[in-house]
Amino acid sequence: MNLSMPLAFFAGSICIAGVMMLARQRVLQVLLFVAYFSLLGALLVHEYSYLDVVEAEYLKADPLAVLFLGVLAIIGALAAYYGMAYARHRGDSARQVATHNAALVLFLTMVVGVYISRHIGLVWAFLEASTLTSAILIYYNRNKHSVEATWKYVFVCSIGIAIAFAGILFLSIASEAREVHDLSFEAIRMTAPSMNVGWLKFAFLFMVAGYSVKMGVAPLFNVDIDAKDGAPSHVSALLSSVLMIAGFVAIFRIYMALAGTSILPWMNAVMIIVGLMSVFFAAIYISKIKNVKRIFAYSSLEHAGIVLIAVGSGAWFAAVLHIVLHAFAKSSLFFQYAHFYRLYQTKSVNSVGDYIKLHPAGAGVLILGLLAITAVPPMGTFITELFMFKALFSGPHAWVAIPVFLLLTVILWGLAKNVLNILYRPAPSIVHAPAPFSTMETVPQYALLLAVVYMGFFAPPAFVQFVRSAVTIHP
Amino acid sequence: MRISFILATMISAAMAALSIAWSVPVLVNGQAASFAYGPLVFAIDPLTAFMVVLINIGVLLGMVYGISYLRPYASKSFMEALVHAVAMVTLHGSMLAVTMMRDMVSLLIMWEIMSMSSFLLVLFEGEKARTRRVALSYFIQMHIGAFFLLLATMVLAGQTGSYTFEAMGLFYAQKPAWMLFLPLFLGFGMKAGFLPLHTWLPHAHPAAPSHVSGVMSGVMIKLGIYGILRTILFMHGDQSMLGVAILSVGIITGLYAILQAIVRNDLKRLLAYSSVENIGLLGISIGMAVLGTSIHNDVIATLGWTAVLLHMVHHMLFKVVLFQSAGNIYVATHTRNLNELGGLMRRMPKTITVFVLGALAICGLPPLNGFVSEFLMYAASIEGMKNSGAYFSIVNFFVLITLCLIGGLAIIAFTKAIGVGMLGEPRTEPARHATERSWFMRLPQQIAIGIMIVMAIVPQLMIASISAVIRSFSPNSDIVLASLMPTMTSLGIFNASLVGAVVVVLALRKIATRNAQRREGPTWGCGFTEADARLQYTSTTYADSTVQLISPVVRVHAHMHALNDADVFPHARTYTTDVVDVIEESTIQPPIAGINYALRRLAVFHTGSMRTYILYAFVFIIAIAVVTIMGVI
Amino acid sequence: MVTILIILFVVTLVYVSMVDRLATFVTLLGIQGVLLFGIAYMELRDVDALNLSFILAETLVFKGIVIPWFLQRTLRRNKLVKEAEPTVTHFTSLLFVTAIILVSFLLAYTVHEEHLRIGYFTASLSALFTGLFIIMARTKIITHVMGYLLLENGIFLLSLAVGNEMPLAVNTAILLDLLTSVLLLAFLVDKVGESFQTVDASELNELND
Amino acid sequence: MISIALILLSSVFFIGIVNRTKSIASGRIGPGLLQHLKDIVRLLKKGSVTSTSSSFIFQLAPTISFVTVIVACLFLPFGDQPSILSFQYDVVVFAYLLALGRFSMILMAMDTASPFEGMGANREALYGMLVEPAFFVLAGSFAVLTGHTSLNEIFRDMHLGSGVSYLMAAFAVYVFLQIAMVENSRLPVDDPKTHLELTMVHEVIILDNSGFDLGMILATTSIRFAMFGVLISNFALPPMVPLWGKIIIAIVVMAVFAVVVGLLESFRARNRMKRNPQFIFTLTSIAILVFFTVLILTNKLVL
Repeated sequence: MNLSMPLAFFAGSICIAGVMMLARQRVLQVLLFVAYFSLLGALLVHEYSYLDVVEAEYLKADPLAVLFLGVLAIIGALAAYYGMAYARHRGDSARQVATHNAALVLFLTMVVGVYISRHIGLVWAFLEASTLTSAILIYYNRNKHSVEATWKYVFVCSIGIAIAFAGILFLSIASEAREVHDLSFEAIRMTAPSMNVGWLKFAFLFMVAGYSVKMGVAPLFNVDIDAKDGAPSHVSALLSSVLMIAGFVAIFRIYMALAGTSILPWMNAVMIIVGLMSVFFAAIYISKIKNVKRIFAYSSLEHAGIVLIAVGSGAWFAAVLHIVLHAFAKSSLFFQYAHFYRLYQTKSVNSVGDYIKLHPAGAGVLILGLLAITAVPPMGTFITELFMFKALFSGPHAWVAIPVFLLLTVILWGLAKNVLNILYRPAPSIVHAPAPFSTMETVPQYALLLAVVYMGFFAPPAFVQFVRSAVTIHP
Repeated sequence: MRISFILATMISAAMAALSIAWSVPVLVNGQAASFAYGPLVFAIDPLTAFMVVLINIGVLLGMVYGISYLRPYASKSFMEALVHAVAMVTLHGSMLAVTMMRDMVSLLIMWEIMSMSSFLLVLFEGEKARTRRVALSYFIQMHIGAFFLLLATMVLAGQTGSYTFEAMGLFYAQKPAWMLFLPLFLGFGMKAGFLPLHTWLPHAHPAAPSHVSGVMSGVMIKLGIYGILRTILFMHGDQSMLGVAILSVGIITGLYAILQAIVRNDLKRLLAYSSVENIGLLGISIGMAVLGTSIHNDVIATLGWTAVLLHMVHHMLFKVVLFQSAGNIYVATHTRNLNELGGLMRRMPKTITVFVLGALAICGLPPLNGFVSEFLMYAASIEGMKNSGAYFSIVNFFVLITLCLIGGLAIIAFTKAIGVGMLGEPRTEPARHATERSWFMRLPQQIAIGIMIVMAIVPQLMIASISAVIRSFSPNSDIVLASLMPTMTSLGIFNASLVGAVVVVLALRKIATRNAQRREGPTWGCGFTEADARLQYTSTTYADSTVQLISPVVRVHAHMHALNDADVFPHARTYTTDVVDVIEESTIQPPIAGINYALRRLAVFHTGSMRTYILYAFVFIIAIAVVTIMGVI
Repeated sequence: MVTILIILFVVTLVYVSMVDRLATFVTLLGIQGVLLFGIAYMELRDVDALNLSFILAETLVFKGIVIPWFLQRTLRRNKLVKEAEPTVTHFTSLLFVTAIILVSFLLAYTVHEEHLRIGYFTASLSALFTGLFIIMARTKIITHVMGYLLLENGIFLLSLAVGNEMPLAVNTAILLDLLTSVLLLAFLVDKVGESFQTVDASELNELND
Repeated sequence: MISIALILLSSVFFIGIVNRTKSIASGRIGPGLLQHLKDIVRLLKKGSVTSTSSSFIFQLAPTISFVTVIVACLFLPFGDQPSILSFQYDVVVFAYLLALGRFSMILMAMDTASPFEGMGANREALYGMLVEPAFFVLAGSFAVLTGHTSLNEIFRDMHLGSGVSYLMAAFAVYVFLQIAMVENSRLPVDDPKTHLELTMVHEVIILDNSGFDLGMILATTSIRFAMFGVLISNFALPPMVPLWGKIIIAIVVMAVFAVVVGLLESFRARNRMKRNPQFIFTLTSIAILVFFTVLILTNKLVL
């Protein structure tokens, strides 16, 4: 058909975003969103049918990219829907909404770029672009918090991404020494085994440190927490799903590219250290803080850490599946948080309660969501964490399982404590009269959580096969 | 509210009917059956079939009771009711599934679902801060228990490359058994409530609504025992040291828990500790059975396994009875504190009679079914003393002493519960105004009592019906059972005739006193004429003499202001006591306090200053570079 | 000639550590942009016109003119004159930057690779770490932006040192990103100034745990 | 069959002999041998007063207690003469019957809402708990010694032969004697003649009982005493002696037992309440000695 489909997608997206800025009527915005997601769907279908075909020289969709594209399409569409609902409830100005919607479209497009790029520099460029577009999303509320969050986020992201670029340059030093000028992942994979190990390690280290800010893991996790706190909840959902996946893709692709070299054990150790640190930071804060959104954000930190531990212990399949499941679960929770805030007008756990009486359907989402992010069966996250532990036990870092487990327990405690308080504690009198929520508004959340169950426990073999092929190295 | 629960009960009943219909043939023929659903394989062997029957009876009794118990909770929201009903069915289903799984991973999944659904059930009265705290700590402890199981799974898979139970046999053949058994025991024992892993139990049971605590205590903790049994099923060779280890844990658990039960004033907590005590008894029996199997003494082994299996059913029945009766008392008086009860026998005689019968049974006294299983335990230990070398003789000697100490202490605990809480005069207004509950709220207990009586009168039939299970543990059990049957028959007849004798003597008494004058009057105050209900022995004082004997194990803190010389005209004073679980205080609380402290102290990373954030990346790179250069990673 | 430019570049780094007035800092950044242009031009003389013009745009136009101008504007709009209360004294900063340069040199010397010139490597690492140091040592958020630009300059130099060319498309994307990010950051500086009535980063810590 | 007859017979005289011994030892004439029986008969005919606080438990408990003792007696053999009821492991049943009786009496006491009776009930429960191990250790020891587990077979096959076995028997008899004292609330644990409710154990439990029930309780006590007498006399029955000889031996042993009890009660002070638990548990320690002796006798433990 047309091998320039991705390019058409990028062009189309930018056009749509542009039109969005100009045509501010609500109906038009909706229509444009429909157009955009149709385009995205078309891209998805296209990439699925042209798996592993290089397009426009630098783009290629492997199963990993297609899988993540699917996740992005689902969560992106829901975020768009909730974004519109959010704006309607707040009565935001048409200009503000239009800017936001355009930024959303651009953001998603940039993340698509991250997924399907096969060149290390292009991944970098798309990631930075996603930072910039997400800044507009985070800035949406235009209040003190969102300004601070946006500023910190953009700045630290820029620094991080600069550090990662240094890593890319180290890699190119190493490849230059082997007279290789191509920095596509395939080329790196082919030549990396003969490269200087020291440079490779440096490159990987810098890239992990730099991209950590995008994936939201240690060491640069802090600003992600702030961003998820300052942003509207549907944006937070995007940040802890598609953007986290984007960061993961950036790290994972380079990891896979270097997996054939002798530094694999070292990389695994680094991954596990990063993961462990992330889980550790999440653990110490989750039990302490009272801000619901930040609690969810720290839980994202934890799961990102788990994903990296899974990568480091060799459970790549589990890592990929886990990040997808987490994306669904966490976006569901963040979407639900919008209701929470509408009901209580506060983020703090301390001044809320009785959620199960005030908003029963939402309470169900909260309960199931809690199960999902604490990896309790029947949630699929249980399976992926099980795989992680299994890989960890059979690997050289078996002892890590103990601290990881202890920290997960602390996190479980912190999360469950807060969620239980929200659900059951008698509501203080300041709580506003229960806002009318239609059950329909919680259906997407339930659907996402059902997906977590389904993909973990009842996934059809074809799907499993597809995900598995996403983490096998193609020659 | 109740509609969803009634619906849940119907679903559970259907589930029960299906699973029992499937299990009974297995129990009769001893032939295993199985079917696969996707990656899950549901299989029923005699042990599973036995558990299926036990679970179904316990859960259904609990749910029927729940229908009427939930009546006062009409104000609960739809979602709460739904969560409760769904959790109940899920608990039922997952418990059934746990017994049907044939590999560790599936078991672990079902196990977690079971923990999760019971957690939601405990949360029923989540508007109480205490309930939330307790439910949470329960959930956490179950999580830790699951980790041990996970550890065991990994150990198993690491050695044999397979997750199936059959691989356990392989493992035991290759490696020392404890390497696999220890994590398994810790995991399953956490659910069962072996010391020192019991700490969730005395909190979770009182916090849960009574129909749930009956199911949790009567049925769910048996799943822990089931896990241990399932593990042992694949053991072979000389595991006598393991047997002694289990037995010792059982002894410590039983003694400690019953001592704790004695000092508790909360009725349901007392019952919870008594559950732990019974788990201890089961542990002792398992230990003896393993010991018997190891030294190829079929008599001890058979007696031990029979005792384990029967006692599991027995304890399920009387614990359901006791918890539900306690629930009735709670509904009638809104308190579980024994010191606030009293005089209930005259006010709600049917409920309390049932409670007394349950207490008789749980103390292992004739003529009820508890006696049958305790009888078998004694028999096993006497056989153990009789038929083996000095070492095992002495071990079994300890068992014997423990059994009768536990028996005696249980009598203290339950006479306290009944005597203080239900007999005598009411101590508070709510107790004074307590009224009998409806027949529907008493029905499940009465059914259970009925089953208990049958089990007490025809124990030989009960043993015959589980002979397939016993055989799977001890292949030569048939011969032993054949010689045991006459004894059990006699025991049943004895039980029946004991009741008969009491009836006869009562009749004689009636005839003899038909002409005698009978009057009613106040209790004799020994010359003191102002006696009132507050002068009665309280729960605290009743336990005091025992506490004084064993003070280091059971610690009671008293809070009072002593009189001093300046108090010429002393004003009103209070004296309160509270009891601490020494093990909980010394093993669970310090680490938690430590973790909390550490978490508070460590929470210094999110400073709000962006500069430090960037520093982290810098430090990270340097640190990794340093450890790389040093060759650490 | 290149060596001279590089040494000059390092000198600007040292000078940066001592400056008080923000305007001077911005000027220094502009000078660095020009120096980088010089270095790049010397280095890549033989590449094609397209690439050359690209480099020209990136260094001379972008780093040398647009950004300094934009920053100056931000300074004016927020009435920023000097770093009022540096958390680290200028003397210490100087010490640090000197140390950074020395360490970078040592590092470059140790990891010596035949096609990687020590001078480039030293200068780029120095700029990189100086940028990081400035960010960590100074409190004004506008200074942070400048530190970031220093860091970017270092990385640009590093990419020159490597000599490995990114494809043009990628390069363009990178350039666009950088430009937008600086614009965005400057825009945010304005917004922070509006919201917080200060552009002192130490005030910007409401989001903490 | 013979044992139950003996028990019933001796229970008539037992308390009488004890009381007579005590009165002689203290230089009094004392009541007649059958005074106790007369008391019981008179009580059985009398009317009763029940507490308004009490429930049917109060009415039921004396009967249960009585029945348990009677049924327990049915398990006792007489030398090689089998008992009426017997099956394997019936030693357990024997002990648990007594426990059931105790259980019902404790509940009865608690049912009256009297502060004193609660105290007595508590002591009864505690002492019962402490004395049980001693009994079980002895029973277990004999099971090991004879290889049998029913009382019938144990006493049929228990043959004393060597010096060690006599020592063991002596210990056992001593322990049984003391168990009997505890179970029947005699000195030094309890003093049936005390007049202060605060120091009573058994007597305080039955404070509120009257009429038929009280008579039945007294009868129960006597029968239980006699039952222990038969149990102890079983140790002294050589297998080769003919049945009538055995009966005579048993009667003599029981008479001696009663006299010993009387003498003990006359010349012994009652324990302080706090010492009682310690005292009772000493019995278990002695019983453990018996157990070890048995291990040596059966060559399980070679010294």
